[in-house]
Amino acid sequence: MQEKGTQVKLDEVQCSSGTPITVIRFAGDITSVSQAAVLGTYQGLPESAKRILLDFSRVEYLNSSGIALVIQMMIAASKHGQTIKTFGLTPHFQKVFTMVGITKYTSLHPDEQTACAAFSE
Amino acid sequence: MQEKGTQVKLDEVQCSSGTPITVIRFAGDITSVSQAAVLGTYQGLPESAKRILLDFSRVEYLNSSGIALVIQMMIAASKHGQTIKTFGLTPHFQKVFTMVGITKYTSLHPDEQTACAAFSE
Amino acid sequence: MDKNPSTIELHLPSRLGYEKIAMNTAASAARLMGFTDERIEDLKTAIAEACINAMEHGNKFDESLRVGVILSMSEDSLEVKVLDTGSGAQQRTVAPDIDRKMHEEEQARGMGMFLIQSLVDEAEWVSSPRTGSYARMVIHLHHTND
Amino acid sequence: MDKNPSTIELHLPSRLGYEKIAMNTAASAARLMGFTDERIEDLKTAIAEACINAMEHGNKFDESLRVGVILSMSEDSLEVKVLDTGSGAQQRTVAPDIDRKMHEEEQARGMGMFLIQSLVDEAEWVSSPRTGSYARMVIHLHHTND
Ligand SMILES: Nc1ncnc2c1ncn2[C@@H]1O[C@H](COP(=O)(O)OP(=O)(O)O)[C@@H](O)[C@H]1O
Ligand SMILES: Nc1ncnc2c1ncn2[C@@H]1O[C@H](COP(=O)(O)OP(=O)(O)O)[C@@H](O)[C@H]1O
Repeated sequence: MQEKGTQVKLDEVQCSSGTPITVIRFAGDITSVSQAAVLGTYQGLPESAKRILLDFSRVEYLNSSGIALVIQMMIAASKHGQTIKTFGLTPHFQKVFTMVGITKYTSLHPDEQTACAAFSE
Repeated sequence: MQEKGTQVKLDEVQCSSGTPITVIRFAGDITSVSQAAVLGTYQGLPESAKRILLDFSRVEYLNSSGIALVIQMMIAASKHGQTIKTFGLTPHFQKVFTMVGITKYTSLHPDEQTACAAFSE
Repeated sequence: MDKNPSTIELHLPSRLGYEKIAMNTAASAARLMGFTDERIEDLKTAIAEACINAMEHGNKFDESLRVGVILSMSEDSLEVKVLDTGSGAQQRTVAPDIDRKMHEEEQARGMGMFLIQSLVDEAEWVSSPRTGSYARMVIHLHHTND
Repeated sequence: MDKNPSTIELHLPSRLGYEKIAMNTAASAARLMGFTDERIEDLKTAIAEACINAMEHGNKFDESLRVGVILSMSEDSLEVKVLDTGSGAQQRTVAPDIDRKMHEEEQARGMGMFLIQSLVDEAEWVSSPRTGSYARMVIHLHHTND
Protein backbone atom coordinates (compact mmCIF):
# COMPACT_ATOMS: atom_id res chain seq x y z
CA MET A 1 0.00 0.00 0.00
CA GLN A 2 2.65 2.56 0.97
CA GLU A 3 5.07 2.16 -1.91
CA LYS A 4 3.82 3.62 -5.12
CA GLY A 5 6.39 1.74 -7.14
CA THR A 6 7.99 2.39 -10.45
CA GLN A 7 6.25 2.08 -13.77
CA VAL A 8 8.45 1.32 -16.77
CA LYS A 9 7.69 1.45 -20.47
CA LEU A 10 10.11 0.52 -23.25
CA ASP A 11 10.13 2.33 -26.57
CA GLU A 12 12.28 2.37 -29.64
CA VAL A 13 12.68 5.66 -31.48
CA GLN A 14 14.61 6.68 -34.54
CA CYS A 15 16.26 10.04 -34.65
CA SER A 16 17.62 11.97 -37.61
CA SER A 17 20.65 9.65 -37.56
CA GLY A 18 18.46 6.64 -38.31
CA THR A 19 20.11 4.42 -35.69
CA PRO A 20 17.44 3.03 -33.34
CA ILE A 21 17.49 4.31 -29.76
CA THR A 22 16.00 2.37 -26.85
CA VAL A 23 13.99 4.60 -24.53
CA ILE A 24 13.29 3.48 -20.96
CA ARG A 25 10.42 5.58 -19.69
CA PHE A 26 10.07 5.68 -15.92
CA ALA A 27 7.03 6.89 -14.04
CA GLY A 28 6.15 7.06 -10.34
CA ASP A 29 8.88 6.62 -7.73
CA ILE A 30 12.49 5.51 -8.12
CA THR A 31 13.66 4.30 -4.71
CA SER A 32 15.32 1.31 -3.07
CA VAL A 33 12.43 -0.93 -4.13
CA SER A 34 12.94 -0.10 -7.83
CA GLN A 35 15.69 -2.72 -8.37
CA ALA A 36 13.62 -4.78 -10.80
CA ALA A 37 12.24 -1.73 -12.59
CA VAL A 38 15.65 -0.18 -13.14
CA LEU A 39 18.22 -3.01 -13.29
CA GLY A 40 15.78 -5.74 -14.34
CA THR A 41 14.56 -3.64 -17.25
CA TYR A 42 18.13 -2.90 -18.28
CA GLN A 43 19.10 -6.57 -18.13
CA GLY A 44 16.17 -7.46 -20.34
CA LEU A 45 17.43 -5.29 -23.21
CA PRO A 46 19.00 -7.05 -26.20
CA GLU A 47 22.80 -6.84 -26.58
CA SER A 48 22.17 -4.85 -29.75
CA ALA A 49 20.77 -1.90 -27.80
CA LYS A 50 23.75 0.43 -27.86
CA ARG A 51 22.00 3.73 -27.40
CA ILE A 52 19.83 4.04 -24.33
CA LEU A 53 17.73 7.03 -23.37
CA LEU A 54 16.30 7.36 -19.85
CA ASP A 55 13.05 9.31 -19.67
CA PHE A 56 12.49 10.78 -16.19
CA SER A 57 9.77 13.19 -17.21
CA ARG A 58 7.02 11.30 -15.36
CA VAL A 59 9.02 10.47 -12.26
CA GLU A 60 7.39 11.93 -9.17
CA TYR A 61 9.89 10.99 -6.48
CA LEU A 62 13.54 10.07 -6.68
CA ASN A 63 15.89 9.53 -3.74
CA SER A 64 19.54 8.60 -3.25
CA SER A 65 18.78 4.86 -3.31
CA GLY A 66 17.07 5.37 -6.66
CA ILE A 67 20.02 7.35 -7.96
CA ALA A 68 22.31 4.50 -6.83
CA LEU A 69 20.30 2.14 -9.06
CA VAL A 70 20.77 4.51 -11.99
CA ILE A 71 24.52 4.51 -11.30
CA GLN A 72 24.51 0.68 -11.24
CA MET A 73 22.79 0.67 -14.61
CA MET A 74 25.41 3.08 -15.90
CA ILE A 75 28.21 0.80 -14.66
CA ALA A 76 26.71 -2.18 -16.49
CA ALA A 77 26.11 -0.12 -19.62
CA SER A 78 29.68 1.15 -19.67
CA LYS A 79 30.90 -2.49 -19.49
CA HIS A 80 28.77 -3.32 -22.53
CA GLY A 81 29.87 -0.32 -24.55
CA GLN A 82 26.41 1.23 -24.40
CA THR A 83 25.79 4.98 -24.24
CA ILE A 84 23.17 6.38 -21.84
CA LYS A 85 21.60 9.80 -22.11
CA THR A 86 18.79 11.17 -19.99
CA PHE A 87 16.03 13.72 -20.24
CA GLY A 88 13.03 14.96 -18.32
CA LEU A 89 14.69 15.56 -14.95
CA THR A 90 13.33 18.59 -13.09
CA PRO A 91 15.81 21.45 -12.54
CA HIS A 92 16.13 20.26 -8.95
CA PHE A 93 17.15 16.74 -9.93
CA GLN A 94 19.41 18.02 -12.68
CA LYS A 95 21.20 19.85 -9.88
CA VAL A 96 21.27 16.72 -7.70
CA PHE A 97 22.65 14.55 -10.56
CA THR A 98 25.29 17.19 -11.17
CA MET A 99 26.24 17.36 -7.46
CA VAL A 100 26.72 13.62 -7.38
CA GLY A 101 28.90 13.77 -10.50
CA ILE A 102 26.79 11.52 -12.72
CA THR A 103 27.03 14.11 -15.48
CA LYS A 104 30.59 12.89 -16.09
CA TYR A 105 29.14 9.64 -17.46
CA THR A 106 25.82 10.68 -18.92
CA SER A 107 24.38 13.86 -20.34
CA LEU A 108 21.17 15.49 -19.12
CA HIS A 109 18.86 16.96 -21.73
CA PRO A 110 15.73 19.07 -21.39
CA ASP A 111 13.59 16.94 -23.73
CA GLU A 112 13.48 13.82 -25.86
CA GLN A 113 14.36 15.56 -29.14
CA THR A 114 17.48 17.24 -27.79
CA ALA A 115 18.60 14.02 -26.08
CA CYS A 116 17.95 12.00 -29.22
CA ALA A 117 19.86 14.42 -31.41
CA ALA A 118 22.81 14.33 -29.01
CA PHE A 119 23.46 10.67 -29.90
CA SER A 120 24.54 11.61 -33.42
CA GLU A 121 27.06 14.21 -32.31
CA MET B 1 4.60 35.78 7.91
CA GLN B 2 2.10 32.95 8.23
CA GLU B 3 -0.89 34.43 6.47
CA LYS B 4 -0.54 34.57 2.75
CA GLY B 5 -3.43 36.96 2.42
CA THR B 6 -5.82 37.72 -0.35
CA GLN B 7 -4.92 39.59 -3.48
CA VAL B 8 -7.73 41.46 -5.24
CA LYS B 9 -7.87 43.02 -8.66
CA LEU B 10 -10.82 44.92 -10.11
CA ASP B 11 -11.72 44.75 -13.77
CA GLU B 12 -14.53 45.95 -15.96
CA VAL B 13 -15.52 43.78 -18.90
CA GLN B 14 -18.15 44.11 -21.56
CA CYS B 15 -19.96 41.05 -22.75
CA SER B 16 -22.08 40.52 -25.85
CA SER B 17 -24.88 42.39 -24.06
CA GLY B 18 -22.78 45.54 -23.91
CA THR B 19 -23.64 46.29 -20.28
CA PRO B 20 -20.45 46.69 -18.25
CA ILE B 21 -19.71 43.97 -15.71
CA THR B 22 -17.49 44.51 -12.68
CA VAL B 23 -15.11 41.62 -12.11
CA ILE B 24 -13.52 41.07 -8.70
CA ARG B 25 -10.54 38.79 -9.21
CA PHE B 26 -9.32 37.06 -6.06
CA ALA B 27 -5.97 35.33 -5.68
CA GLY B 28 -4.27 33.59 -2.75
CA ASP B 29 -6.27 32.68 0.33
CA ILE B 30 -9.81 33.62 1.34
CA THR B 31 -10.07 33.15 5.10
CA SER B 32 -11.15 34.99 8.23
CA VAL B 33 -8.47 37.63 7.61
CA SER B 34 -9.90 38.50 4.19
CA GLN B 35 -12.55 40.89 5.52
CA ALA B 36 -11.01 43.95 3.83
CA ALA B 37 -10.26 42.10 0.62
CA VAL B 38 -13.78 40.77 0.26
CA LEU B 39 -16.16 43.20 2.00
CA GLY B 40 -13.89 46.24 1.70
CA THR B 41 -13.53 45.74 -2.04
CA TYR B 42 -17.27 45.30 -2.42
CA GLN B 43 -18.00 48.45 -0.40
CA GLY B 44 -15.64 50.42 -2.62
CA LEU B 45 -17.65 49.64 -5.77
CA PRO B 46 -19.78 52.46 -7.22
CA GLU B 47 -23.55 52.19 -6.77
CA SER B 48 -23.80 51.85 -10.53
CA ALA B 49 -22.15 48.43 -10.49
CA LYS B 50 -25.18 46.22 -10.88
CA ARG B 51 -23.53 43.14 -12.34
CA ILE B 52 -20.70 41.65 -10.33
CA LEU B 53 -18.58 38.69 -11.31
CA LEU B 54 -16.37 36.93 -8.75
CA ASP B 55 -13.28 35.29 -10.23
CA PHE B 56 -12.00 32.48 -7.99
CA SER B 57 -9.70 30.93 -10.57
CA ARG B 58 -6.51 31.94 -8.79
CA VAL B 59 -7.67 31.23 -5.25
CA GLU B 60 -5.46 28.64 -3.59
CA TYR B 61 -7.19 28.14 -0.28
CA LEU B 62 -10.73 28.86 0.81
CA ASN B 63 -12.28 27.90 4.12
CA SER B 64 -15.66 28.30 5.82
CA SER B 65 -14.74 31.72 7.24
CA GLY B 66 -13.90 32.84 3.71
CA ILE B 67 -17.18 31.45 2.41
CA ALA B 68 -18.98 33.36 5.19
CA LEU B 69 -17.45 36.59 3.84
CA VAL B 70 -18.73 35.75 0.36
CA ILE B 71 -22.20 35.21 1.85
CA GLN B 72 -21.98 38.60 3.59
CA MET B 73 -21.12 40.20 0.26
CA MET B 74 -24.10 38.46 -1.31
CA ILE B 75 -26.38 39.78 1.44
CA ALA B 76 -25.20 43.35 0.81
CA ALA B 77 -25.49 42.93 -2.96
CA SER B 78 -29.01 41.61 -2.71
CA LYS B 79 -29.97 44.68 -0.66
CA HIS B 80 -28.59 46.91 -3.41
CA GLY B 81 -30.28 45.03 -6.23
CA GLN B 82 -26.96 43.80 -7.62
CA THR B 83 -26.51 40.42 -9.27
CA ILE B 84 -23.47 38.27 -8.42
CA LYS B 85 -22.19 35.42 -10.55
CA THR B 86 -19.02 33.42 -9.97
CA PHE B 87 -16.53 31.42 -11.98
CA GLY B 88 -13.25 29.62 -11.57
CA LEU B 89 -14.09 27.53 -8.51
CA THR B 90 -12.49 24.07 -8.56
CA PRO B 91 -14.92 21.14 -8.76
CA HIS B 92 -14.31 20.57 -5.04
CA PHE B 93 -15.35 24.10 -4.11
CA GLN B 94 -18.26 24.04 -6.53
CA LYS B 95 -19.43 21.05 -4.49
CA VAL B 96 -18.83 22.89 -1.21
CA PHE B 97 -20.72 26.01 -2.40
CA THR B 98 -23.56 23.76 -3.49
CA MET B 99 -23.63 21.91 -0.13
CA VAL B 100 -23.88 25.20 1.71
CA GLY B 101 -26.74 26.32 -0.53
CA ILE B 102 -25.09 29.42 -1.97
CA THR B 103 -26.12 28.31 -5.44
CA LYS B 104 -29.65 29.44 -4.60
CA TYR B 105 -28.42 33.05 -4.68
CA THR B 106 -25.60 32.97 -7.20
CA SER B 107 -24.69 30.83 -10.18
CA LEU B 108 -21.36 29.04 -10.58
CA HIS B 109 -19.79 29.01 -14.02
CA PRO B 110 -16.79 27.16 -15.40
CA ASP B 111 -15.15 30.21 -16.97
CA GLU B 112 -15.40 33.95 -17.48
CA GLN B 113 -17.11 33.79 -20.87
CA THR B 114 -19.90 31.51 -19.72
CA ALA B 115 -20.40 33.56 -16.56
CA CYS B 116 -20.42 36.78 -18.52
CA ALA B 117 -22.90 35.48 -21.05
CA ALA B 118 -25.20 34.31 -18.25
CA PHE B 119 -25.87 37.93 -17.25
CA SER B 120 -27.78 38.55 -20.45
CA GLU B 121 -30.06 35.53 -20.09
CA MET C 1 2.13 8.14 22.08
CA ASP C 2 0.24 5.55 20.09
CA LYS C 3 2.62 2.77 19.11
CA ASN C 4 0.57 1.43 16.23
CA PRO C 5 2.99 1.30 13.34
CA SER C 6 0.60 3.03 11.00
CA THR C 7 -0.11 6.01 13.18
CA ILE C 8 1.27 9.42 12.37
CA GLU C 9 1.19 12.28 14.85
CA LEU C 10 1.40 15.97 14.18
CA HIS C 11 1.39 18.78 16.73
CA LEU C 12 0.82 22.36 15.69
CA PRO C 13 0.62 25.69 17.49
CA SER C 14 -2.85 27.27 17.63
CA ARG C 15 -2.15 29.84 14.97
CA LEU C 16 -4.41 30.48 12.00
CA GLY C 17 -2.75 29.43 8.78
CA TYR C 18 -1.01 26.44 10.34
CA GLU C 19 -4.03 24.28 9.51
CA LYS C 20 -2.52 24.15 6.02
CA ILE C 21 0.31 22.04 7.40
CA ALA C 22 -2.21 19.55 8.78
CA MET C 23 -4.04 19.55 5.45
CA ASN C 24 -0.88 18.69 3.56
CA THR C 25 0.34 16.10 6.04
CA ALA C 26 -3.01 14.33 5.88
CA ALA C 27 -3.13 14.68 2.11
CA SER C 28 0.20 12.91 1.70
CA ALA C 29 -0.88 10.09 4.01
CA ALA C 30 -4.09 9.73 1.98
CA ARG C 31 -2.11 9.78 -1.25
CA LEU C 32 0.18 7.00 0.03
CA MET C 33 -2.94 4.96 0.73
CA GLY C 34 -4.26 5.45 -2.79
CA PHE C 35 -7.18 7.82 -2.22
CA THR C 36 -8.37 9.77 -5.25
CA ASP C 37 -7.66 13.47 -5.61
CA GLU C 38 -11.35 14.18 -5.08
CA ARG C 39 -11.44 12.37 -1.73
CA ILE C 40 -8.19 14.05 -0.74
CA GLU C 41 -9.76 17.48 -1.40
CA ASP C 42 -12.72 16.50 0.78
CA LEU C 43 -10.40 15.39 3.57
CA LYS C 44 -8.28 18.55 3.33
CA THR C 45 -11.28 20.83 3.77
CA ALA C 46 -12.62 18.73 6.66
CA ILE C 47 -9.25 18.79 8.43
CA ALA C 48 -8.81 22.53 7.89
CA GLU C 49 -12.20 23.17 9.49
CA ALA C 50 -11.48 20.82 12.41
CA CYS C 51 -8.07 22.44 13.05
CA ILE C 52 -9.49 25.96 12.91
CA ASN C 53 -12.21 24.96 15.40
CA ALA C 54 -9.59 23.36 17.67
CA MET C 55 -7.49 26.55 17.55
CA GLU C 56 -10.42 28.92 18.01
CA HIS C 57 -13.00 27.21 20.19
CA GLY C 58 -10.82 24.57 21.87
CA ASN C 59 -7.56 26.40 22.51
CA LYS C 60 -8.96 29.98 22.38
CA PHE C 61 -6.13 30.95 20.01
CA ASP C 62 -3.56 30.51 22.79
CA GLU C 63 -0.55 29.89 20.56
CA SER C 64 1.28 27.97 23.24
CA LEU C 65 -1.50 25.37 23.24
CA ARG C 66 -1.13 22.72 20.59
CA VAL C 67 -3.52 21.13 18.19
CA GLY C 68 -2.85 17.42 17.78
CA VAL C 69 -3.57 15.59 14.56
CA ILE C 70 -3.45 11.80 14.77
CA LEU C 71 -3.66 9.95 11.48
CA SER C 72 -4.36 6.22 11.71
CA MET C 73 -3.99 4.31 8.50
CA SER C 74 -5.59 0.91 8.21
CA GLU C 75 -5.97 -1.36 5.21
CA ASP C 76 -9.02 0.43 3.87
CA SER C 77 -9.58 3.57 5.85
CA LEU C 78 -7.90 6.64 7.19
CA GLU C 79 -8.97 7.99 10.56
CA VAL C 80 -8.01 11.51 11.59
CA LYS C 81 -8.45 12.83 15.10
CA VAL C 82 -7.99 16.55 15.67
CA LEU C 83 -7.37 17.20 19.37
CA ASP C 84 -7.45 20.34 21.44
CA THR C 85 -7.25 21.17 25.13
CA GLY C 86 -10.80 22.50 25.48
CA SER C 87 -13.99 20.93 26.69
CA GLY C 88 -15.26 19.96 23.27
CA ALA C 89 -18.07 20.85 20.91
CA GLN C 90 -21.36 20.71 22.75
CA GLN C 91 -23.84 21.45 20.02
CA ARG C 92 -25.01 19.09 17.33
CA THR C 93 -24.10 19.69 13.72
CA VAL C 94 -26.71 21.89 12.07
CA ALA C 95 -26.96 22.32 8.33
CA PRO C 96 -26.65 25.95 7.31
CA ASP C 97 -29.93 27.54 6.18
CA ILE C 98 -28.93 29.82 3.34
CA ASP C 99 -32.29 31.61 3.29
CA ARG C 100 -31.97 32.47 6.96
CA LYS C 101 -28.37 33.57 6.38
CA MET C 102 -29.41 35.78 3.44
CA HIS C 103 -32.12 37.35 5.60
CA GLU C 104 -29.64 37.79 8.44
CA GLU C 105 -31.65 35.58 10.75
CA GLU C 106 -28.59 33.41 11.33
CA GLN C 107 -24.87 34.21 11.25
CA ALA C 108 -23.10 34.02 7.92
CA ARG C 109 -20.44 31.80 9.54
CA GLY C 110 -21.03 28.50 11.36
CA MET C 111 -20.56 25.97 8.58
CA GLY C 112 -17.43 24.17 9.74
CA MET C 113 -18.97 21.18 11.50
CA PHE C 114 -21.54 20.81 8.74
CA LEU C 115 -18.81 20.70 6.08
CA ILE C 116 -16.80 18.16 8.07
CA GLN C 117 -19.90 15.98 8.49
CA SER C 118 -20.77 16.28 4.79
CA LEU C 119 -17.31 15.68 3.37
CA VAL C 120 -16.08 12.61 5.26
CA ASP C 121 -17.60 9.13 5.63
CA GLU C 122 -17.76 9.24 9.44
CA ALA C 123 -17.54 12.22 11.77
CA GLU C 124 -17.98 12.54 15.49
CA TRP C 125 -17.03 14.96 18.24
CA VAL C 126 -15.79 13.57 21.53
CA SER C 127 -15.67 15.73 24.64
CA SER C 128 -13.30 14.54 27.28
CA PRO C 129 -12.12 17.54 29.23
CA ARG C 130 -9.63 15.35 31.11
CA THR C 131 -7.50 14.19 28.16
CA GLY C 132 -8.54 16.75 25.58
CA SER C 133 -11.45 16.81 23.19
CA TYR C 134 -11.35 15.82 19.59
CA ALA C 135 -13.12 15.71 16.26
CA ARG C 136 -12.82 12.27 14.68
CA MET C 137 -13.13 11.85 10.91
CA VAL C 138 -12.86 8.71 8.80
CA ILE C 139 -12.68 8.23 5.06
CA HIS C 140 -12.95 4.78 3.48
CA LEU C 141 -10.97 3.66 0.47
CA HIS C 142 -13.84 1.67 -1.00
CA HIS C 143 -16.99 3.45 -0.10
CA THR C 144 -20.15 2.36 -1.80
CA ASN C 145 -22.10 5.56 -2.10
CA ASP C 146 -20.99 9.13 -2.48
CA MET D 1 7.17 18.51 23.86
CA ASP D 2 8.70 21.81 22.89
CA LYS D 3 6.34 24.62 23.84
CA ASN D 4 7.75 27.19 21.44
CA PRO D 5 4.71 28.46 19.55
CA SER D 6 6.42 28.08 16.19
CA THR D 7 7.46 24.47 16.61
CA ILE D 8 5.73 21.72 14.72
CA GLU D 9 6.24 18.07 15.59
CA LEU D 10 5.65 15.05 13.42
CA HIS D 11 6.12 11.41 14.39
CA LEU D 12 6.21 8.68 11.76
CA PRO D 13 6.65 4.91 11.82
CA SER D 14 9.98 3.62 10.43
CA ARG D 15 8.49 2.48 7.15
CA LEU D 16 9.96 3.34 3.77
CA GLY D 17 7.65 5.60 1.83
CA TYR D 18 6.51 7.50 4.91
CA GLU D 19 9.36 9.96 4.45
CA LYS D 20 7.07 11.55 1.83
CA ILE D 21 4.78 12.68 4.63
CA ALA D 22 7.70 14.43 6.33
CA MET D 23 8.69 16.00 3.01
CA ASN D 24 5.22 17.43 2.49
CA THR D 25 4.78 18.59 6.08
CA ALA D 26 8.08 20.44 5.94
CA ALA D 27 7.29 21.80 2.48
CA SER D 28 4.08 23.37 3.69
CA ALA D 29 5.82 24.94 6.69
CA ALA D 30 8.48 26.32 4.34
CA ARG D 31 5.78 27.61 1.98
CA LEU D 32 4.02 29.40 4.87
CA MET D 33 7.34 31.09 5.62
CA GLY D 34 7.74 32.28 2.04
CA PHE D 35 10.60 30.07 0.83
CA THR D 36 10.94 29.74 -2.95
CA ASP D 37 9.95 26.54 -4.73
CA GLU D 38 13.62 25.84 -5.43
CA ARG D 39 14.59 25.99 -1.76
CA ILE D 40 11.57 23.88 -0.89
CA GLU D 41 12.74 21.19 -3.33
CA ASP D 42 16.18 21.25 -1.70
CA LEU D 43 14.65 20.89 1.73
CA LYS D 44 12.36 18.06 0.63
CA THR D 45 15.24 15.98 -0.69
CA ALA D 46 17.34 16.65 2.41
CA ILE D 47 14.49 15.64 4.70
CA ALA D 48 13.71 12.52 2.69
CA GLU D 49 17.34 11.38 3.01
CA ALA D 50 17.47 12.16 6.72
CA CYS D 51 14.22 10.27 7.36
CA ILE D 52 15.36 7.24 5.37
CA ASN D 53 18.64 7.18 7.33
CA ALA D 54 16.74 7.48 10.60
CA MET D 55 14.47 4.56 9.59
CA GLU D 56 17.29 2.38 8.26
CA HIS D 57 20.41 3.09 10.30
CA GLY D 58 18.85 4.61 13.42
CA ASN D 59 15.72 2.50 13.93
CA LYS D 60 16.83 -0.57 11.91
CA PHE D 61 13.48 -0.54 10.10
CA ASP D 62 11.67 -1.52 13.30
CA GLU D 63 8.25 -0.15 12.34
CA SER D 64 7.22 0.30 15.95
CA LEU D 65 10.06 2.77 16.44
CA ARG D 66 9.27 6.30 15.40
CA VAL D 67 11.09 8.92 13.46
CA GLY D 68 10.55 12.39 14.90
CA VAL D 69 10.59 15.48 12.77
CA ILE D 70 10.76 18.79 14.64
CA LEU D 71 10.27 21.91 12.56
CA SER D 72 11.22 25.18 14.25
CA MET D 73 10.21 28.29 12.39
CA SER D 74 11.90 31.56 13.27
CA GLU D 75 11.69 34.94 11.57
CA ASP D 76 14.25 34.10 8.91
CA SER D 77 15.09 30.43 9.11
CA LEU D 78 13.57 26.98 9.31
CA GLU D 79 15.32 24.35 11.38
CA VAL D 80 14.42 20.70 10.95
CA LYS D 81 15.61 17.98 13.31
CA VAL D 82 15.09 14.37 12.26
CA LEU D 83 15.31 12.11 15.32
CA ASP D 84 15.70 8.37 15.69
CA THR D 85 16.35 6.00 18.59
CA GLY D 86 19.80 4.85 17.46
CA SER D 87 23.28 5.91 18.45
CA GLY D 88 23.73 8.34 15.60
CA ALA D 89 25.85 8.75 12.50
CA GLN D 90 29.52 8.21 13.40
CA GLN D 91 31.21 8.89 10.12
CA ARG D 92 31.83 12.25 8.56
CA THR D 93 30.07 13.24 5.38
CA VAL D 94 32.09 12.15 2.37
CA ALA D 95 31.44 13.44 -1.12
CA PRO D 96 30.66 10.61 -3.53
CA ASP D 97 33.49 9.89 -5.98
CA ILE D 98 31.72 9.03 -9.21
CA ASP D 99 34.87 7.62 -10.84
CA ARG D 100 35.37 5.18 -7.97
CA LYS D 101 31.69 4.29 -8.11
CA MET D 102 31.84 3.66 -11.86
CA HIS D 103 34.89 1.44 -11.33
CA GLU D 104 33.13 -0.36 -8.49
CA GLU D 105 35.77 0.71 -5.99
CA GLU D 106 33.06 2.25 -3.81
CA GLN D 107 29.38 1.39 -3.35
CA ALA D 108 26.89 2.95 -5.73
CA ARG D 109 24.87 4.09 -2.72
CA GLY D 110 26.05 6.25 0.17
CA MET D 111 25.07 9.72 -0.99
CA GLY D 112 22.42 10.67 1.55
CA MET D 113 24.50 12.63 4.03
CA PHE D 114 26.36 14.33 1.19
CA LEU D 115 23.11 15.46 -0.41
CA ILE D 116 21.78 16.76 2.91
CA GLN D 117 25.00 18.69 3.49
CA SER D 118 24.95 20.11 -0.04
CA LEU D 119 21.30 21.08 -0.19
CA VAL D 120 20.73 22.94 3.08
CA ASP D 121 22.48 25.96 4.58
CA GLU D 122 23.52 24.20 7.78
CA ALA D 123 23.68 20.48 8.55
CA GLU D 124 24.97 18.56 11.53
CA TRP D 125 24.54 15.12 13.06
CA VAL D 126 24.21 14.87 16.80
CA SER D 127 24.70 11.56 18.58
CA SER D 128 23.07 11.33 21.94
CA PRO D 129 22.21 7.71 22.57
CA ARG D 130 20.37 8.71 25.75
CA THR D 131 17.69 10.93 24.25
CA GLY D 132 17.94 9.83 20.62
CA SER D 133 20.20 11.01 17.86
CA TYR D 134 19.32 13.47 15.18
CA ALA D 135 20.26 15.14 11.95
CA ARG D 136 19.77 18.90 12.13
CA MET D 137 19.22 20.96 9.01
CA VAL D 138 18.65 24.70 8.62
CA ILE D 139 17.62 26.78 5.64
CA HIS D 140 17.71 30.57 5.74
CA LEU D 141 15.15 32.80 4.10
CA HIS D 142 17.69 35.39 3.00
CA HIS D 143 20.85 33.54 2.25
CA THR D 144 23.56 35.53 0.57
CA ASN D 145 25.19 32.99 -1.70
CA ASP D 146 23.83 30.20 -3.98
N1 LIG E 1 -13.09 21.94 18.94
C1 LIG E 1 -14.14 22.58 19.48
N2 LIG E 1 -14.16 22.87 20.81
C2 LIG E 1 -15.21 23.53 21.35
N3 LIG E 1 -16.31 23.91 20.65
C3 LIG E 1 -16.36 23.63 19.35
C4 LIG E 1 -15.30 22.96 18.69
N4 LIG E 1 -15.64 22.80 17.38
C5 LIG E 1 -16.84 23.38 17.22
N5 LIG E 1 -17.30 23.88 18.42
C6 LIG E 1 -18.58 24.57 18.67
O1 LIG E 1 -19.47 24.34 17.60
C7 LIG E 1 -19.88 25.57 17.00
C8 LIG E 1 -20.07 25.38 15.49
O2 LIG E 1 -18.84 25.19 14.85
P1 LIG E 1 -18.71 25.40 13.29
O3 LIG E 1 -19.84 24.71 12.64
O4 LIG E 1 -17.36 24.95 12.88
O5 LIG E 1 -18.88 26.94 13.04
P2 LIG E 1 -18.09 28.21 13.62
O6 LIG E 1 -16.75 27.72 14.07
O7 LIG E 1 -18.03 29.14 12.46
O8 LIG E 1 -18.91 28.72 14.76
C9 LIG E 1 -18.80 26.57 17.37
O9 LIG E 1 -19.26 27.89 17.34
C10 LIG E 1 -18.40 26.09 18.75
O10 LIG E 1 -19.30 26.58 19.72
N1 LIG F 1 20.51 8.34 11.49
C1 LIG F 1 21.63 7.60 11.42
N2 LIG F 1 21.94 6.74 12.43
C2 LIG F 1 23.05 5.97 12.37
N3 LIG F 1 23.93 6.00 11.35
C3 LIG F 1 23.67 6.83 10.31
C4 LIG F 1 22.52 7.67 10.29
N4 LIG F 1 22.57 8.38 9.15
C5 LIG F 1 23.67 8.00 8.48
N5 LIG F 1 24.34 7.07 9.18
C6 LIG F 1 25.63 6.40 8.80
O1 LIG F 1 26.23 7.14 7.77
C7 LIG F 1 26.41 6.33 6.61
C8 LIG F 1 26.27 7.16 5.35
O2 LIG F 1 24.92 7.56 5.18
P1 LIG F 1 24.41 8.04 3.77
O3 LIG F 1 25.40 9.01 3.23
O4 LIG F 1 23.05 8.56 3.91
O5 LIG F 1 24.44 6.78 2.83
P2 LIG F 1 23.73 5.34 2.96
O6 LIG F 1 22.56 5.51 3.88
O7 LIG F 1 23.32 5.01 1.57
O8 LIG F 1 24.78 4.41 3.51
C9 LIG F 1 25.39 5.21 6.75
O9 LIG F 1 25.76 4.06 6.04
C10 LIG F 1 25.38 5.01 8.25
O10 LIG F 1 26.42 4.20 8.66
